[in-house]
Amino acid sequence: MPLSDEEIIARLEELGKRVAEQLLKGIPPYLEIPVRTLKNTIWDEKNKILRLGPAKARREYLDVKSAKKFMQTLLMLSLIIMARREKDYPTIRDLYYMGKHTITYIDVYGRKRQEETWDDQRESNSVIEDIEVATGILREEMGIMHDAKGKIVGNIVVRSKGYLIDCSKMGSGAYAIPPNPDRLEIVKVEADYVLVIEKDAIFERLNEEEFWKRENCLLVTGKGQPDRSTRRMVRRLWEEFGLPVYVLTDADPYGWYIYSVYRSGSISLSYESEKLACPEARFIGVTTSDIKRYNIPRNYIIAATDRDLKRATELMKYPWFKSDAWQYELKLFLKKKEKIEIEALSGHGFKFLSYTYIPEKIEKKLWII
Amino acid sequence: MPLSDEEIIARLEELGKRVAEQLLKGIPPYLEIPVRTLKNTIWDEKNKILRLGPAKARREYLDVKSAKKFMQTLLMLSLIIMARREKDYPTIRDLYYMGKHTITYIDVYGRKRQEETWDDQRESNSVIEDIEVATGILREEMGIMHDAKGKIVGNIVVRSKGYLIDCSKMGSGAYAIPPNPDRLEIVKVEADYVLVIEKDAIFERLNEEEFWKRENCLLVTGKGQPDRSTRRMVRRLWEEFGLPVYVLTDADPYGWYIYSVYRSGSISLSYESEKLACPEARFIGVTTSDIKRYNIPRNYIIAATDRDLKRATELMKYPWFKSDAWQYELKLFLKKKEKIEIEALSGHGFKFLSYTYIPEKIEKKLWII
Amino acid sequence: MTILDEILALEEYKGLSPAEFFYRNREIAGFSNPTRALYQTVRELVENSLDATEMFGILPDIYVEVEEINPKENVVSVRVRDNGIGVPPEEAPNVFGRVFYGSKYKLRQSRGIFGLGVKMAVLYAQMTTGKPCEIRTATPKSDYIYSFKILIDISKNKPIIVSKRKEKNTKRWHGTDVRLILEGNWSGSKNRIAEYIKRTAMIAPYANITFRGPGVELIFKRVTKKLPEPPETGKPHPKGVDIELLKQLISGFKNLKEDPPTLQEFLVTCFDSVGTITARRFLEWAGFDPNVRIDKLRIRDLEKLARRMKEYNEWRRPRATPLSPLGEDLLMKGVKEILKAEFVTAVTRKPASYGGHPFIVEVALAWGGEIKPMERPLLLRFANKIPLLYDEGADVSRKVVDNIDWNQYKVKMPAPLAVVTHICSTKVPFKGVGKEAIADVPEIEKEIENAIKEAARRLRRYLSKKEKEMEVKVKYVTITKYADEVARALAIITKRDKEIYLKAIERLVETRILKRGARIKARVRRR
Amino acid sequence: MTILDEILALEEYKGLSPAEFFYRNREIAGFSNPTRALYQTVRELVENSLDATEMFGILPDIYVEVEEINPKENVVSVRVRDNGIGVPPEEAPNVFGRVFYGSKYKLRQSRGIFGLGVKMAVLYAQMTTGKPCEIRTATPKSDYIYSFKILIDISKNKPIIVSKRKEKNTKRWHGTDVRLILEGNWSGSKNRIAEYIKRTAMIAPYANITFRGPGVELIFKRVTKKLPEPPETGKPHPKGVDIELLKQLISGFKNLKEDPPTLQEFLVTCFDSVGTITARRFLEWAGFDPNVRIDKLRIRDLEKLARRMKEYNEWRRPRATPLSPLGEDLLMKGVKEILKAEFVTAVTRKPASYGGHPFIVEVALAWGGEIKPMERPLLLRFANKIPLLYDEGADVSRKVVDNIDWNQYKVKMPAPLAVVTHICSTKVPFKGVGKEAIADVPEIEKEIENAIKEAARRLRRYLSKKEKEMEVKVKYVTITKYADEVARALAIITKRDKEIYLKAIERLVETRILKRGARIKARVRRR
Repeated sequence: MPLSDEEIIARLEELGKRVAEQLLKGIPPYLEIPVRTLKNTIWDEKNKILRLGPAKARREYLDVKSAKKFMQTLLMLSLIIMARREKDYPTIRDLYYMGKHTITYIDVYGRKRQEETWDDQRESNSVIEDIEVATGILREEMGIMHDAKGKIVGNIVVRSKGYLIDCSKMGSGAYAIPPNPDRLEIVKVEADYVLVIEKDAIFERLNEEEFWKRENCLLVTGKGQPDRSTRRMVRRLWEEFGLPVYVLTDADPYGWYIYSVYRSGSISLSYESEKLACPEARFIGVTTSDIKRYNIPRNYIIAATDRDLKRATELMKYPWFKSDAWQYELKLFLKKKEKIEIEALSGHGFKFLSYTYIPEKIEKKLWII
Repeated sequence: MPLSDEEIIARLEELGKRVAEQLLKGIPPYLEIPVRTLKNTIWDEKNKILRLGPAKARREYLDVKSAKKFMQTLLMLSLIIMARREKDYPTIRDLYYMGKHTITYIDVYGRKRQEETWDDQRESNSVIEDIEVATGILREEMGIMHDAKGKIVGNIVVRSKGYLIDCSKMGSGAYAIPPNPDRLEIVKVEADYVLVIEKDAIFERLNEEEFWKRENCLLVTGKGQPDRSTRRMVRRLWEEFGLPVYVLTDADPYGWYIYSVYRSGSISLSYESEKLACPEARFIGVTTSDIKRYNIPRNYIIAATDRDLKRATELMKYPWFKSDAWQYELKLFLKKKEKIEIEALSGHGFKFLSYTYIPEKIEKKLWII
Repeated sequence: MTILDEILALEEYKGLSPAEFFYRNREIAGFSNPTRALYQTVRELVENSLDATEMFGILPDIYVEVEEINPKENVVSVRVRDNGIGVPPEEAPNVFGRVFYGSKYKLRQSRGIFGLGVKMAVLYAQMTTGKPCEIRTATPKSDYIYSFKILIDISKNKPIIVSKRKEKNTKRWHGTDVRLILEGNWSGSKNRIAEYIKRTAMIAPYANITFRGPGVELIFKRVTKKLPEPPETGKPHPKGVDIELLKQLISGFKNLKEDPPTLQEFLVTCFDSVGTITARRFLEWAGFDPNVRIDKLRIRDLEKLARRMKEYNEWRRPRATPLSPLGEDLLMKGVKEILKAEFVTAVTRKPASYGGHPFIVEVALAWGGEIKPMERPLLLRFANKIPLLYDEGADVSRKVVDNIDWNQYKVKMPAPLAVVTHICSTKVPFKGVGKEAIADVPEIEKEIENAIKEAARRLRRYLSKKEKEMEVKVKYVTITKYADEVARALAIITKRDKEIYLKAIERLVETRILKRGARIKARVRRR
Repeated sequence: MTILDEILALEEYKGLSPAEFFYRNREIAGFSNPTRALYQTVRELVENSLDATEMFGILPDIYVEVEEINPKENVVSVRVRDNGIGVPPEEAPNVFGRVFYGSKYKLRQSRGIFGLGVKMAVLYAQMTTGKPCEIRTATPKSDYIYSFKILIDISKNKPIIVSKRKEKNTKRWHGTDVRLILEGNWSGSKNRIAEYIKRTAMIAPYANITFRGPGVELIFKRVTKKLPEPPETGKPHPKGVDIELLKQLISGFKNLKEDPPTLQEFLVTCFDSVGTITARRFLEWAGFDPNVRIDKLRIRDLEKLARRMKEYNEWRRPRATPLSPLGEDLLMKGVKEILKAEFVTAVTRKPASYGGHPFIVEVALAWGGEIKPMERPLLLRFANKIPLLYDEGADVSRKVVDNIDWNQYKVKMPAPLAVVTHICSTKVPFKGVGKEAIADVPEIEKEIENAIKEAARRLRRYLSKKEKEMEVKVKYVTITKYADEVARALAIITKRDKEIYLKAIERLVETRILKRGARIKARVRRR
């Protein structure tokens, strides 16, 4: 049951009112923000998702190190409250611009200096996340929109602003998943599974040849590292319609990490896993063992970099990669030091991916989890 | 009249066959590629577009400095020819992957070493552009697709793969402009003008409040620096349907450069201006003089960086910025050293942009060119 | 073996006079080329003049003049005139014309020590231009002023008196006026000489010094009439004996056979800072009979005695009376004036000794102001008030300064830091006769290190204080910088007036930052 | 003025013996502390031994031993034995017990020159342990071997013969065997002494050198029986006279009044490389009458003569006969062996002179191999075959090396580059008696610079050749690296077999790269 706008405004105001009271009482004001670091992230073995731990950080106004963050948090809080009061739906970029001011001040050497309230969007995004964890309200509930990278195509009909949108009738194009998929009404789904594709290029090729029609599935892409709306859309399809979710990425630690995000969430955003993660997402490839299984030509193989190896070593330690299958693949990668892209499968012809690889992996249950 | 696939293949093969003949005759082989630098770019005053000059560079196989580029050019040429022969439509990223091999060799110190045919997509894209200018065939004609960032919404109906797509019925979403807009059939256009918006965020807000419906226009965004398909789409709407084109960007040299690209092309891709440029595109803002005209609050003003000032100084030298109006705006910027984002207009309320600023600028002809 | 026989037949052995030795090896004394030789000549004469004045309680008036006699041939004259005690007429020829002759072979601090410098200058002039040294001198109250022209007979190491005159001393002048004509490179040595004069004035603020040369005139008027205490002649300190010194001291007793002193008496009589109690305690510790007659001591006894004396740690420090340091106040004043630093501190250590010679180390640290940041601290070296300009790399001070972990003292390199070291001693252990680099004698090294560290601790306190003040300032600036944004955000959130929050922040800054900062300042000041 | 009077009454003037001077100022000779003193003692004795052998055509057999007599008290003994010409029994006491006495005051190259080193070691031993110097020596064909124990009477600068013995020389041994007992820090000086011995062996590959000390044994067998030509005694070169030298040479004529030579005869007789024609030409140029009798020359004439002789540029270079350089071959061999470099080149310059002393500069450059890349080139300095280990910063070679623009020679810093400099002279202008740094005499500076530049040009040729070869290699590697991709692309485009393109590329590489590369190699080799 979603919170009402009034409830949300009240909870946001509560955070700021505490600071105002401290200040008026002459107490050095501070905010308490749950810590969003790996150390304060807990693996929920039962639900196979990441959760935030109990650690909290005190953000004090009078502490030189945290003063700016303190100011930024209050600034952002005021912006969000204003938008909510006016029933506006700013994007995170809107909020960034709306709060980006130039502060003019005199520095310790008596020189006139200028400073921006924040220098880039990472800073404003970070305080948005802080407000989310501090209030327990997700940004989507606060009416904040963000750039939506995801696309979907297949036998699914949704309703938005009263219009029915049939994603099987987009031609060469696709339907862009809107920033807040919770406000989409999913009218009809007629598909056996969801195929999540790392790369837009592959998505477009499969759409071009109408793979979804042939295999009766939905195609989704988050264009690399997925954003929240793509993940939420996939989660809804799995949760509300019980569709199995298959993920297709390159055979490299970066691709596997993308799978990891669809499945269990990113460490920096672990507090939203409950609404965004897909703990049962199945990885259909590409795996290191595919190199041998599909006889990939040598000159399609790319040498792994030191960074790849380091990342793979990290992945091995993630709780959701502790399965035998994943440990085997990661160890094999570390041993062989070889990676391939999805496109490497085209060594067997352009149609190999869609006519052989994907159907075979699904049919023979060659996916891993 | 577009070239047939056979003609295209023949012209591409011609380029490679010349090299093959040189090689078999024992002549050190080379390719001649028109130079794509600023120096070899010519301003066509009459048509107000950039064209490529006559300078050509000899890319020799036996020259250590150009050997790799020589190899890359031939490699890319073979990939494109293969795709054409098989009637496939790879994206530039597909081509990058398809040609990305690891070469193993023994270096001058006798050590075994590895090298990639190319290390990133900039390299493969660059040889694609070389092949375009060397053969006089655009990549779209070669059937190469690329990532399409553009979105369109409004009273326009297009046909793709037989489906009619009505861009006025996308709800909160929009229709993504496909990679090759020349293959879209524009069935119906009922609009007074095209409004091109630099920023996706603004595009989404105007779409959300159905600005296009109220003003009877088409909304297009290329999400910042526009890609070729967005530019081609805008060009077609201006050329084929005679719609005036208005461009809305931030008031900073980066935004003005984006306008410049829509209007006259980018220097590095000047050879395609004839099909992509919109010489009559009108800039409706945001300008530096808007800061005073619209009384922008001081704390919404961002201090210009050294890079901004440098860029503005460069813009002043562009032939298509030689008009009095543009020179005035650029000089004012260099003097005031202040920039603002489109969102700064929200200082006058969230509806100011769509209900006041844009309609007034168009109605009162406050745009500049 | 016949060829060898022939060669051997030619092998002759012979002795050499000290004058000839230094004539052949003039580089050792710093006379390696016309540039260096001119600089060295000025130095030797100026230092003799300062010794002849301040050591006798006379406020120095020094006049230095360099003239180009024949610029093409690099022939220059150097003239130095002082108002010192002069040289008695019977001693003058030897003082200027005999190597290893002089009045400074005593246990007290003076600039000259080798009895060599002026003679080298005379030798050098003689071998390059053939011209004799011209001297005019009068001792205090002398009725006459004596003038000499002197050359050196190199093979015999004896003065040749070319001419000798005397005139009535009607104005009761006293002092020495020396003129040398030598091959010298003025343009090459000009800056170095000027720098030398400048630094000399810095370490002797009680002197009037006038320097004239082609294109240069420097006049330093004295800024104080206070002279440092003149040094007294002292005795060797027991910590630094060697067998030879013991033998020499014992042989100094005239009636050794008839009236030999006891060992205890010997120690009390011949050594600095040794009283009866100290002597007895030491001899007990060292296992010697205090009543043994010193004429009975064998070489083995002397070896043991010398070793035990060196090992013993209970000696009192040597008396400072033979030394004449500048003192912390004068040193700080000079350094501050010359370097225009933001912060200067000076340390004058208590006397210590090495090899029987007392010494005092003085150090000043200067930080900030007009000092340029450098990777290594700027080093200004002095020894017995002589500025050392060459061979810094070989000097013990450079070694000590480079070995200091400056980070420990809150100095991050590159830093605007200058170190001034001043070694006063009855014998400064120079590495060469050129008197430019001090050898790394462990005792001196330790004292320099301790002095620098003591000064550095003061510098650290200064920098800490600065840092703490800076912390308060930074805090103040940071908090107030964000006050407007914070107040506005809270005003929006709570729908109240921004002003009430601005005022609340102002109160907070007042009570929590400014008052605390004042406390820190006060605490630092009390130290 | 009464206080001043009192002070003045105490002012005494006196002379000092050279022994006393150096006893008081031992740091000047490098005896500043127990570590340095032990190193210096070994050096002085080893260098005397080498001089006593190779200068007389004897292949050196040197045995060096350091023993810790009493490690707690830092008492060590140093023994050095050679197979040299020995010291005649009547000279031995003076040679070891009198400062400024020796056989090396001659115009020829030798390691020792000051007649000071061994005496300083004896003095130092005496003052630290009281022990006399022990000597065993026999000249060639001597029927007896003589043994002495010698101390020095410091105030008189005379030897004290503690004991003297002789024994039958049944085995016809000749040489000198010296043992000193002194305060020395073995652990502190161990590495430095070993390094000294190693470098000495490098510059004297014809010597057997054995070195034993606690925990160290180094044995260097000679690798050649070829000795450098022993030096001959020479005459001064006219380019480097001074007035004093002229006076000394003139006074050397016994019957000056009765049978005075003419100026021309004087020049021909007394100076190196001056014949009748040269003398006449010079005198004409200088404006002197060749027939003037030298006893008629006044000091002004001598001044002019000296200056003109220095200015004259037509003198022949001095004879190299008094010098004994190592030569390019031996130097290269030694450097290559020790540094294990990829490329070594050596330059022995023609003789030159300064201040009347001929000298030869030898330089080796070593590049690559096991040399570590450094910001400044590694510098190994030698003077008269003596390795110089201390005070590099003050040495003229360091200055020259640092002033070279190495970029000009294709050397980019940091580079694996070592510079070896060797100055041979009848008198090396050391900066101190410690013999560690060479003064910046302009003539020597210039020669070192020219030698290094000559060697550096060879290095540049080597590096250029290497670079050119590298260019061909890079081209070959680059083209063949891409052959497969190019051939495959062309095969696809033209629908022909890949192999035909691979073969065409192979032919192209053969004709256009490999053959041309061979031509470049040949061209470089011909240079």
